[in-house]
Amino acid sequence: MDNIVLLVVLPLLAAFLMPVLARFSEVVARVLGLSVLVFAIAIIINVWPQVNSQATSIAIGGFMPPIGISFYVDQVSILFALAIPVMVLLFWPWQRKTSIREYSLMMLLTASSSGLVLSGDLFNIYVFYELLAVASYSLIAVQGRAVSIAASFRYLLMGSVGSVMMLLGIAIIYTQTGTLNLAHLSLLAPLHLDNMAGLAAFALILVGMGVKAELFPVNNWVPEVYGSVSSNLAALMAGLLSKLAVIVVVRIMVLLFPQPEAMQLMAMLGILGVITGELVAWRARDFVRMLSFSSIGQLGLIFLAFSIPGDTGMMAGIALALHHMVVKPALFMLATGWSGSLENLSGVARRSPLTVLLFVLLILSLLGIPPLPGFWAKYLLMVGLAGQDSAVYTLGMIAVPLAMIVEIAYLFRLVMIMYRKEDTVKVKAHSKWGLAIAASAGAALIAIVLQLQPAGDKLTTLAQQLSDRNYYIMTVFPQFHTAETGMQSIK
Amino acid sequence: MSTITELLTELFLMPLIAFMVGLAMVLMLRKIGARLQRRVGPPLLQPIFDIVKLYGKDTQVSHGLIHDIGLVMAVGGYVAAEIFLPVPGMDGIADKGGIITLSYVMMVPSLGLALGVGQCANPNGSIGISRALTAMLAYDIPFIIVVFGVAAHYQSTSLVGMIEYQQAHQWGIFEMPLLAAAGLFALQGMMGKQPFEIYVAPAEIATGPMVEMSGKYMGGLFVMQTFQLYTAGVLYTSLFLGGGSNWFEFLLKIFVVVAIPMSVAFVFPRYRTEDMVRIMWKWPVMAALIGIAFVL
Amino acid sequence: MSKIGNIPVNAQAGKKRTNPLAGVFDELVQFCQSRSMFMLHYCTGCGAIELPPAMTSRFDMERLGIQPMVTPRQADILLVTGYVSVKTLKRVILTYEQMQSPKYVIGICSCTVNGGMYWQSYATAKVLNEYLPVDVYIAGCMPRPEAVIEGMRRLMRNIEEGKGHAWKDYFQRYDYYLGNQQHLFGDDWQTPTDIIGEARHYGLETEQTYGEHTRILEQHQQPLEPHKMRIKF
Amino acid sequence: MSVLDDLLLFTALASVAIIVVRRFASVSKLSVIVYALATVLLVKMSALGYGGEPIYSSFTLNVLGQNLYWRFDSLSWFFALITVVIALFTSVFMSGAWAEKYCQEHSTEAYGLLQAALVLNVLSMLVLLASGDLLSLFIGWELVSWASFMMMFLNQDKVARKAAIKYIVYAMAAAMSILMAIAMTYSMTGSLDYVQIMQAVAHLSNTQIALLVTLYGVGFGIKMGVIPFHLWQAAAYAETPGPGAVFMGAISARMGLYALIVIVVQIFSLTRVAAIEIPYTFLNMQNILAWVGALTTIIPTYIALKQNDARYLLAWHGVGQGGYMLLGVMIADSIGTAGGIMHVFNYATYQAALFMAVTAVMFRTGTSNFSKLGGLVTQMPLTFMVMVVSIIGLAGIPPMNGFVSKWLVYRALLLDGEPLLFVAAVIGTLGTILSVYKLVHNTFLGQLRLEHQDVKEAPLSMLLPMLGLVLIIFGTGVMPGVVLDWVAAAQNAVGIAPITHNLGGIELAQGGLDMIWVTGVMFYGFAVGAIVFYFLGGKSKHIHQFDNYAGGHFLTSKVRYHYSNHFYAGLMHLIGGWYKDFFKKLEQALVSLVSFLSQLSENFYRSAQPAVLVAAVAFIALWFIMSSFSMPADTGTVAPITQGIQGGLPK
Repeated sequence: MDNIVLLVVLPLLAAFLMPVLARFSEVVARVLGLSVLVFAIAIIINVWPQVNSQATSIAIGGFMPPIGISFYVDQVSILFALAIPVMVLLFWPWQRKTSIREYSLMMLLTASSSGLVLSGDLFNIYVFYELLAVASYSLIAVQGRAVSIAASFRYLLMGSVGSVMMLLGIAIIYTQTGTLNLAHLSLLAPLHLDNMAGLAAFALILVGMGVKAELFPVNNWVPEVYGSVSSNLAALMAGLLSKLAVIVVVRIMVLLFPQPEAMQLMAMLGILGVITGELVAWRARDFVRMLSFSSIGQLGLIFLAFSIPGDTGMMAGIALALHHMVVKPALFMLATGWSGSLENLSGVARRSPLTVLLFVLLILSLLGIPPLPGFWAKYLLMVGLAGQDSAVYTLGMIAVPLAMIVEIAYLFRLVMIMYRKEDTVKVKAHSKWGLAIAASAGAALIAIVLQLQPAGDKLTTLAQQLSDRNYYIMTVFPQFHTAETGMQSIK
Repeated sequence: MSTITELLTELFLMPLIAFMVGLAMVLMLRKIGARLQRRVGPPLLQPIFDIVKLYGKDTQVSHGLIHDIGLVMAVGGYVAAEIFLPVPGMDGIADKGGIITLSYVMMVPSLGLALGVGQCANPNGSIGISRALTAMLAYDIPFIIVVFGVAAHYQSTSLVGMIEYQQAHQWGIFEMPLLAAAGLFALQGMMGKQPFEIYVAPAEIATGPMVEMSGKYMGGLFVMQTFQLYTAGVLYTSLFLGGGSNWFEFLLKIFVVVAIPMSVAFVFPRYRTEDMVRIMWKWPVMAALIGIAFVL
Repeated sequence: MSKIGNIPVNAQAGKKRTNPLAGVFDELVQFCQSRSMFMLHYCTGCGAIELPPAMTSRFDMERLGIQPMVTPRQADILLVTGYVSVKTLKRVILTYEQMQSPKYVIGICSCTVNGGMYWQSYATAKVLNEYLPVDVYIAGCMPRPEAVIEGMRRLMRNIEEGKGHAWKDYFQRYDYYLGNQQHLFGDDWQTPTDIIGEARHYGLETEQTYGEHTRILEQHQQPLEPHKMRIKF
Repeated sequence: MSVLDDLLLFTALASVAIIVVRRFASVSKLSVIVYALATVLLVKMSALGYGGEPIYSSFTLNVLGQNLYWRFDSLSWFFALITVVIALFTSVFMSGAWAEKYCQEHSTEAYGLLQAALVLNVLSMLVLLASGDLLSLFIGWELVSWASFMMMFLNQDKVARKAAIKYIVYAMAAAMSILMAIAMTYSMTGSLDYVQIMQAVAHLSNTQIALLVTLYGVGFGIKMGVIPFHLWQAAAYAETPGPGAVFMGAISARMGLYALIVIVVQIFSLTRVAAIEIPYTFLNMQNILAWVGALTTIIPTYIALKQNDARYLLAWHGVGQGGYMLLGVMIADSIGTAGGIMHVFNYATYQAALFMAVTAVMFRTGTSNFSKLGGLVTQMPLTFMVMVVSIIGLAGIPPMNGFVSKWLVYRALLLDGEPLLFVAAVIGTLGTILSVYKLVHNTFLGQLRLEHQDVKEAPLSMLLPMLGLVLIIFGTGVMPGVVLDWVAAAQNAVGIAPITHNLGGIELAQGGLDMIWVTGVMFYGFAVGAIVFYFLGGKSKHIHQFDNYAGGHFLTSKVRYHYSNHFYAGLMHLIGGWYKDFFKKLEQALVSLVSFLSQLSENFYRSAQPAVLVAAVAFIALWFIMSSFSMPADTGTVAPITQGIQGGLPK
């Protein structure tokens, strides 16, 4: 179980080793990266059954929390931890002759994101967050085009401000409670953080993490960055990194800030994200740009879903996040061939009908057309929203459908272009690898449709684990089992 | 067995009576017109002369089967409609349909005529039909409001029931004067008399629907006109004047009913289509709606 | 050129009766025909001005069962009221051909009789009955309404007595009329009405229906078979 | 395995089969067989049409705590019967000559896709009709929407595509409205099962019900194309390839009515809906719905009047006729609802026949534009007859079936004392009569164009289904009792007192209707008319169309002597100015609003100073802190874990 730590350590080591190794043998360096990723997957698969039965807290170096730093592994974090190496592997920059630096940065990205999702205390979260940020900036800049450097700079500015704010938020929390361990904080939160200061701290952390998670006011780097990097990286960032940031924010919110104001703040920002994202996407005349804004909108949905108190909101959030994690990268993979103006796609369905069909399948799920998985996520979101009385959620209840209507308008406008009679296609063919990824995403969606019942059950479990504070505390501090008997424990 | 004999008699007699009375009405119509214009007017049997002459024509043009069928429907539809109209001593099958059915059965002849005229391939005819249908749209709205008011007042759509009610209580015209007035107004349009006869407009569209009608076709239209006048009179009498307990009273009433619009007609020029629609949708509709407000 | 008053009338009725009513109540029908005359006044010239007084309250033709109609289809009498220019004559002939038998032509004013004051005009058809079978001429320039009504009564009497058969002549001697028409209008003269077909349909054809002029007509005439309703897959 | 299982499974397998063999010519025959067998399966369920117990599907799905199941009750069966029978007629219609021509003009693939779209439509409708709870209803609903979209998508013309995308946006709006309603229903009642909701409805407040009815009404209303959501439907249906338009026009939009009946009538019950008073008016919720129906009969019908294309005219009528059904159902007594439900059947039969006739005309002449047609009656007499019978039905004139259902609606309005609704319905009917005459006149009557001199009658494969529909239109018009049996069962299933009827119609103390007598007398009248016409008059001669009164003018083929443009010029002088395209402008205004907001948002994302923005946000946040937060005294000390333990677990 403790070898979970290797998920962070090995990629980190590899990241630093690779440039060095490359001086001797580039092949070895490249193989090293890949083998680390494969090994990471193997580790996760190995511990999977264990985690499924019982969440664990791992004290690093034997220092017990709250003093020592700890990793927290439950079904949610292991799921995302699994997603990291898998997706990095999928979107590994094979196809181009990439410098070893990029590989190294990818490894750094892997390590930091694994750390982010597994960390059990705020400080580590901040550290890994910074590490992830650095890796991302560099990865964008390393693309080498002028636009990507500009985008990277923009992202850097945003990210730095975000980091500062997050640090400030953590500082406030620390001054209030004197601890940074999440479980400990969770215990103390009702006493110390249920006030304006706590709220401010949450707001700062939210905005800080939000830079990564494409949260509303701090997301205007998104279109530039996604538009200027390779689809692989865009897919990775939109699909994976944003979700990780969301998961961390949600974890912090659940454990530290269960007060309604915090949730409503997040809901509000989520709603604004949905509305603005979808609206701008409606105007987009470029495929990648459209996808980027759609991604902002989807992230807004996810935030909105997580902000709903109760299991339904959690389920909706997880479902939306996972769904987006599958669909958006696939769409970005399709964008490799179809980048540029939407008009270039005129009549593309004649040339590659199956790809277009796949695209339609993906966007149908994105729109939430039953019985595709996206529908169930959206259904949960709506049910969750309907169950709340607060005005923000009512607003969300109105905004989400409207945004969906806008979304279908622009997505199907594109489909219409694709199915035009005249064939004036000016696009490249897709890479086989990208198509394979998109196709497997499509297959995954259909597989979930066929396995709705178990998928729903799994989702319920995940949501319960994510939303259960006591379970988290008890896992980190097993002494509570004895301290209070008769406590409800959930698997 | 007697009911079947009775019914068969009615099936035969009711249209026949309608035709005879209608002929007299046509004569009255022309006489009133002549007298208003200080003329002598046609002789007594003129309507019969006209019809016999038209049926007796040696040649006549047909523009095709639909032209023929249209005429069959035009006459046949009215023959059928007469059987829905109760007259003293004969109810026909009034109890199987009622006023709504009757008003729709009365559209069948118009539809038949419209189809027949359509096949004549003469734009004058088509224009006439388009105007006639517009006119129908114009007068049917006040008329249908009146029908609604009356039916709502008597809580019945059965003409027989309405007549019985009126004979037992009071004539509808006294209970619902506004509706009666609106109904009379609509009647003017329904009979296609001045000022609402734009669709026949002899000078500009060559009598509209009748433009290609010759010989027995025209004769059919003459026969249809007799039915039309009779139906309008009887319908109004049944709705507002308590039908008739005996034939004398009944005939008196229906002649009076038809005479009023006729007398009005000849002192008017004609309205344009849109003006007709406008006036029909304004005054009678308003009167009828107020009338309904009183009734409900 | 035929003489005035030499109205070619063939008293022989059509070969076969098509109308049961006409067959059974011949007299009645004739009586009714005489008592119900719908007239189409083709107002070619100044004579038309005398018709309104004849119809309105002063003289009131309706008491004789005469009333105006507006299309040739409905009319029994064609009133040609005044001079007939060549151009007008074409329309008059078409109008006449579109009327349904029994149909009658009344020429009003001297111009229809012999050209009248337009005798010297190059553009005027002088004698109407060269082109159409005229039943009654009412001479005068212009005839007064009394004269018009008198002419009408004359026609009524003729019909009642079974002498109003001028219309049959048009079918029976179509070639003659057509020849005069072609003489005036040229060889490519034709109307959209199918007189020969009608004559055949109603059994009114004779040898004189056909002739050299009808042959000329046939050479260039548009086909006038009606569109038959047919079910062809 | 119940019969319902058989039906759904069979249709699903058939869909797969048709999609697989779509490139082969045999697909047309296969589809005919499929719908015929589906009809047989429905007939096996015919007990439902006479008040049988609902049939449940053995397939259920338990997902996210919801139990989804499928079942057929009398109402579903009634709608399903219409669907499958119309599909059967459509498939015969599109099997023979039409298929050949379509394959030639497009491709075998395109034809196969049309067949596939048709079968998917049928399948999705059956799934929708079989739904037993709100979630399965919604799933079925969306399947229907997308199947329709697929059908519309097959026409590659620009106009058609534009209509299709408009449709899909409207459909999404509908879906979202319904999804909102479902979510709210769930949060209010705690269940999505019909029966449980029905029990919970009693505890809901009027506002809640009003909200739910509004949302469901908007959702289902969009599909029906009721005012103000009527803009999408006509173009979308009219531009669908011929048989597609037949099927969609006849039944597709009625799914909205089905769902509305289930939700509003069956679950919420109209008495409950009627109890919701709208403040500051005399109206209640039921009145509002009825008025929506009434306006829907008027406005689209008069838009139809202005159309210059036969397909569009019919499609607009489709929208308008939906209003009658809604109006009828919303009257809430047994006669009115019977009229509304029966109208679904009647409408489906004559609308299918009308679209078939128009498609047949297009098949032969290549156009449905009124300015390019006319006089076809001599060339296509049987098609003409089909159209005449159908328009008599559409206009609601006896003895066709449309009259019966309209009569029921009128009768109910009369007895209910609803003068304005009655007048509205009549205005709709009169507009219908006007525009159907325009349809039949401009297509079949008037002058035959020179280029159509050799047009032939529609081929047998197209004619037979049309004639079959004509038989149904006439047969059920004379004997409405056949359909009224099913209608009564359906009424029973949704909790309305079933209509008392007999074979010929209904018998009421205050004036009933007996169509057998009415028809009998009408035909007696026609017989008399025929005797008068054929035996009292002389022989007539059939003449050429150029032998025509034109004020002495000589007609030739060079100058067209036909009236089809500005057909109701006089009327349009008056009401033409009333066509303000209000709803179209509203729609455009909405699009402009979205566009404006979109530009605003884009400006935000395009702004060159993202960091400034974030800094501003940070500043606000800091100001927030400074104003509300003072440092605690014991900063910097690590709170011991025991403090948390003593405090106990957070609640």
